[in-house]
Amino acid sequence: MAGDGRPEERGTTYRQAMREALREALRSDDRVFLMGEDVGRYGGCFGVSLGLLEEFGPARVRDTPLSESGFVGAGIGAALAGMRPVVEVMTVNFSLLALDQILNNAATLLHMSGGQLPVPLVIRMTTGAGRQLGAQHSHSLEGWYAHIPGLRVLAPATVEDARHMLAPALADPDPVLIFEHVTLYNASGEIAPSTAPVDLDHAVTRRPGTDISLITYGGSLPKALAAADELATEGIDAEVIDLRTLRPLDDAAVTASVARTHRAVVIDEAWRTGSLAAEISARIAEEAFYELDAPVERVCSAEVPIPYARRLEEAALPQTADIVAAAHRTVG
Amino acid sequence: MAGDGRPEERGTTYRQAMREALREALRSDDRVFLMGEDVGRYGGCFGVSLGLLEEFGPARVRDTPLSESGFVGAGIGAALAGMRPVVEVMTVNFSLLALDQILNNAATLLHMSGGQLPVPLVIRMTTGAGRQLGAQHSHSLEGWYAHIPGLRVLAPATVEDARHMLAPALADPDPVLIFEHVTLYNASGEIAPSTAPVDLDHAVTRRPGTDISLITYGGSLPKALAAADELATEGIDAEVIDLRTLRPLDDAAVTASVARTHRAVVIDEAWRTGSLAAEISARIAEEAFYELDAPVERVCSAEVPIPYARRLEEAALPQTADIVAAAHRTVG
Amino acid sequence: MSTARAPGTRSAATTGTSAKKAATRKRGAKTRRPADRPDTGRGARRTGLLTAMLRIRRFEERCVELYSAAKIRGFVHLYIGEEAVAVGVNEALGPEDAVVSTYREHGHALARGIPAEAVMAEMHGRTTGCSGGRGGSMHLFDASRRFYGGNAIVAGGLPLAAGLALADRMRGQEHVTCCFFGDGAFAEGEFHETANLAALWNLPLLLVCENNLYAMGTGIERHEAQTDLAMRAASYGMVAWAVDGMDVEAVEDAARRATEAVRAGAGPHFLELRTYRFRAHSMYDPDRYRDRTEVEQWKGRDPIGRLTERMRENGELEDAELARIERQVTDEIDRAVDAAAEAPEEPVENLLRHVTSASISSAEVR
Amino acid sequence: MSTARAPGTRSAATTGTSAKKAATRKRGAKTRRPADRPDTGRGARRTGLLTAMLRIRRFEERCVELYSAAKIRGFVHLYIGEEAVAVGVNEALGPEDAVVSTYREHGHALARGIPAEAVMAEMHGRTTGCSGGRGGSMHLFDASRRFYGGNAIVAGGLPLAAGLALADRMRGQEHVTCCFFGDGAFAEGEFHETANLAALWNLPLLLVCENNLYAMGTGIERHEAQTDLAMRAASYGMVAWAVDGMDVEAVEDAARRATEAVRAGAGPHFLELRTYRFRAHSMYDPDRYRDRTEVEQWKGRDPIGRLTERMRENGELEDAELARIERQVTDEIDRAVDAAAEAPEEPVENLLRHVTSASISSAEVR
Ligand SMILES: Cc1ncc(C[n+]2csc(CCOP(=O)(O)OP(=O)(O)O)c2C)c(N)n1
Ligand SMILES: Cc1ncc(C[n+]2csc(CCOP(=O)(O)OP(=O)(O)O)c2C)c(N)n1
Ligand SMILES: [Mg+2]
Ligand SMILES: [Mg+2]
Repeated sequence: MAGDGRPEERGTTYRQAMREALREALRSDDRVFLMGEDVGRYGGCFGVSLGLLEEFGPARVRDTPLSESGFVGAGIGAALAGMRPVVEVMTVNFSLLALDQILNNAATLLHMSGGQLPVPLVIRMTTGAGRQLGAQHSHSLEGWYAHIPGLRVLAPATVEDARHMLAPALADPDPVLIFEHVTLYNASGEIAPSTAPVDLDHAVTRRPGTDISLITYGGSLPKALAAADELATEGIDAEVIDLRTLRPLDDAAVTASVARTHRAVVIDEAWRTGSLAAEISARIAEEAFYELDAPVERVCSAEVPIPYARRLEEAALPQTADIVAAAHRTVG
Repeated sequence: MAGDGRPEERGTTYRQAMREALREALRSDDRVFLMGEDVGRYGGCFGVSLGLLEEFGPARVRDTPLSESGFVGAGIGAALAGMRPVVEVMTVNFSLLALDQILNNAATLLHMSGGQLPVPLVIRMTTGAGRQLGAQHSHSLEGWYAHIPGLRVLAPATVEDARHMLAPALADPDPVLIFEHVTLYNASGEIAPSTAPVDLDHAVTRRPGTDISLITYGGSLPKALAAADELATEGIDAEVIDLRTLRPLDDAAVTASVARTHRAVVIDEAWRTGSLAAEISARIAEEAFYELDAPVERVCSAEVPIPYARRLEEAALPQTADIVAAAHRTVG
Repeated sequence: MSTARAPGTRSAATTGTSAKKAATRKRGAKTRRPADRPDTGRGARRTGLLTAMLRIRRFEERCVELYSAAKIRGFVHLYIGEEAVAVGVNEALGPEDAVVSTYREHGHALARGIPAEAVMAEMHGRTTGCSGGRGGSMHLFDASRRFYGGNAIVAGGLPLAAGLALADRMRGQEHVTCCFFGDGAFAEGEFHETANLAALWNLPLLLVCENNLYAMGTGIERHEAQTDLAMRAASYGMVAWAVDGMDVEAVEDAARRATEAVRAGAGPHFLELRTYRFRAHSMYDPDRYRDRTEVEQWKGRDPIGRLTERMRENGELEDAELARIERQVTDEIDRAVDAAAEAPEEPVENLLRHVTSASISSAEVR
Repeated sequence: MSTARAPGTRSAATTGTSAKKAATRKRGAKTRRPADRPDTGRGARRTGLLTAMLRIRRFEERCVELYSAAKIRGFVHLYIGEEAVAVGVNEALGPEDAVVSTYREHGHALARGIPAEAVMAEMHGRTTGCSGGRGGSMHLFDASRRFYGGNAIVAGGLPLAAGLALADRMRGQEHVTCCFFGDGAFAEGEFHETANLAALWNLPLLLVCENNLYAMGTGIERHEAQTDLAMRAASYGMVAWAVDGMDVEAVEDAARRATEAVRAGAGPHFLELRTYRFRAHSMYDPDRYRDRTEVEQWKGRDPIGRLTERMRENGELEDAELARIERQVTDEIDRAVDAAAEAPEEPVENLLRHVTSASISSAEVR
């Protein structure tokens, strides 16, 4: 942990990168404060905010009671009154309790008030499965949030994005949701010395390729990259697109990639039916129909409450092998 | 209102049909009870349950406090203990407050308990826009529920379905959600003397046709039928498919129709991004890719919190003219 | 005014005080009284209260007509009978204070000073409406008056109000956030989450519970296990008073004292205003669940009638003066209706405006 | 045991009674005592309580080892220190009563009589587990014992429990539903919605609040505005007692009295059990937020130690007998671990089983 505030160097973890981003935000703008269950004294349920209470004090690193609707709503109110709250909902699983506030207030007040009431709020939460936490603690519901007009939805998939997405999110005058995949916190990577904020309007190509487009985001990115490596050994050159921003979607990037490769596999850890992958697939069919040489494939979670048992959980989630298999179906 | 219990005759409204279905359920099974805000003394916020309190008493027609999570969860518990509750959540807009209970308990207990705990619960709610109720009272979120494994999701679009979907829903050992579009309550229609329960596993063709498939459900069905009539005057013979059951989806019916017509327009009042229409579109592309002569079109709501002003609301929602225009794009 | 006390609460030792006595010792009132209503003595103040209540009453009576004529649509919830609450509470608030309201908010909006014209135009769905026509009756907003709406989700405004209060406190501003909600909202989890947050963090929040005895068609004894709401709020360790919500001066007095305490840092205060709606829940409600005699009894306590009588008894109101106020209010509303009828509607091309701060007018609506 | 009273509540006039005295006058207790533990006097009863607590303690100590060895995964929340609550409360329940629990539920499950083998197999993710391996530590179920889980959403079990109680009452059955939850859950709206429903409808519900002073790393004084939880529950008009949760006999006594009252139709009762977890919140928790001396002080009140001492003082426990119990419990757990290690895992082909009642094994997992 770069507790001394030195710029971070090689080998930073995703967790540290998030923390550094929070620290920078708290330092540079006194309207920013962090609020949520156990963000302070405990250091954040996944250790993200460790040390921030000591550095910024209990007013700005604010532990809340268990009351998701209450404190998310309070974040909305504080944003209306000129603050720049960063609200942490421990996990997407608990965010359902605050969904009414997010949909009916955060996303809606600006429009409903005829433009009078922007809500400059950032809400962070973890998402995803893969740690044998069982059916109630393994949801991937970011696709639901991506359905809501008025929100911006982000999914940092790399250490660099963990480090540099928060600043532009806080600069956005409207509510921004950040989904951090639970399996990424220990991932480590290098952060380039440049501190350029991430461009929140565009997807990014994580691996260029010519034969097939693997389109994904968040926790599935490492799996897609692994699949691309495996496909490369077979002579299939896969392009990997990281959506980065789930709302608004960067259609142009997806369409351009598919126009080059003529084949697409969308990877999304949500349950297949009604997943964000369905939206991507539908858009590809709408916007690049005549470019497609094969049906778009989706690799999603099985339609089952995620089971605890290890092998069942593995079978339920998208795996690298599933992506490779889908690619084969598309190419074959 | 057929308060005397005579079998209903021609000219029944959707509201009366729902009421008759509830009455029949309450009469024929003493495990059935109705619970929700204002279902009793008030007669239901849309008048559906008028008279039932008088007939069945306050234990079985049970007014609840405003506490959606509390009474929906109580319905789940009562189902676990052997009752057959019908819980009314006034509108889908308020169901967000109960979504945690629906997703994490109702839909999940059976699997999480290894098959020990089925939840034979029916939850009814209104959905949809079109009455100038503004951004917080005009949601179409049934697509979110259709994302959840373990649930069955129904959308009665006709007076007959309003009358005959409840019985099979109550016979289902698992949780069933029924979405009643707010603009349908005053619709009237005839109910055939037969009381055959609706087949909940299959979509139904409301109008056969050969040139294009209009695929829809619930409150958009009348608009799709009107569009089909209009297209007919131009010599375009549209088939109209009513999905009826939004989860599980009847892929075979959709695919078979598209295999005949080679063109499809999906109509869904939800916001376009992440709508159920996206899922249908993705499935058509997956299962009938080589049958398609044109990209699947979606007619959905504009991505905006539904505005109050009449003309803006109309512009935000799918209209018959939009369906006709989409059909033209597909055929043209 | 009765003070509820639960064991261990910090309830202030407030005793019942007659409205008359209280009116003579308002501390710091002047600084928060709107400029157009100078403190020229009790009679003038009462005239102000009466005018404000009459404005709401007549405004809503006109709404009923306009609704029947299909000029106003959607859900419309009338405040008739409850005017003393909005007007009395508003007296205690200054322009820098914040207000969070419900779907039954014409009264709150008008009392707050949003012009009748802007409210009426909103209900007509016109661009000159206080929400640009996008909100309607349930979603009135006015950022310049810190009026944060207009919430159609019961109890949905409460967490928001806590956040406004928190922000004001964090920024060192001595503002009070006033949040209106009904007895029905008390049963929602969000009320309790907010009450706990507010008391725990000692937020400058005035919780104003409009207990009109019904949540739609469900009487309070059928939706609350314990109907003494002030007592229950006090169990959070906040000061809570039950107040006669049909007496505008009693409301004003309680609101002033509570607001001053909140402003001074004494933490959230809870007012239970015992009131009644004379009309149905909404324009759709056939009102079958209430006893007619109950309704009539409460009409006998009409806050406008009571204040009028009190003023007459004290020689503070002549017939001519009342007629003048009525005319003034009617003119105001007439003008508002005329202006609304003539105001433009938002062009359909602008449908997507205000979805995000960046979204501008766009022809692509789908 | 102290009785909280708030104005207007129906709080029963219960006075502090020593556990000893109370144990001699349990009404109707016999009918609800499990057959395998006959009422052969105080010593034997205490031996039963001690055995039950030790079973939980040793079971969880083994869990820690197995977790380190990666035999158990996911989130695991230990009950060590709180055993008196589960064991004491369970004494008051009969087989027809229902139990709703939390993610910290090994103790509740074992006290309820779910075999250690079934619980251990569940944590190993095996088909012989009490949830078929699909649930894990946080989702233990046993329909035959009316044990309804195992809920990982804080406060998520409360509404469910109200529904179970409602159904039992509607069907004319004199069962009690017992719902466990923590102090942290008290802040969630769902607790309040459930408390109101239960009190309003007079449901046969026993609300058992395990107040271990922390919600994860947040001390109760930092998450509750008013920390006297029994008083606050009483504000709903239900009987509420605060009980020493480190004294299994005090818990049993209070639970028996409350359960009898609930069963007799006196409506929901609330027990605040003052207890403490000796270990971290979960296996992930470095436990940085508690004072070591605080932890040590509470360890001095270890419910197992206290009961052991009491029994020794009364000549009810010989060293040999204690050793025998320890051996019995250890053997039981050894067998459970061995059985779990050898039990089969669900074949991946069966992934989709139990998604709906109709879903059978299927090879199509995606
Ligand atoms: C969460 C939620 N549930 C239900 C409704 C429907 N509804 C609108 S107003 C109302 C009654 C509210 O009663 P109360 O809080 O006492 O306010 P009042 O209408 O009496 O002013 C109900 C049930 C809603 N708008 N929001
Ligand atoms: C709704 C919800 N929010 C947050 C969490 C994360 N979480 C799990 S346990 C816990 C603390 C609960 O404390 P308490 O109710 O006192 O029970 P204890 O763990 O002390 O037994 C938290 C915050 C959760 N599981 N559910
Ligand atoms: Mg009310
Ligand atoms: Mg606790």
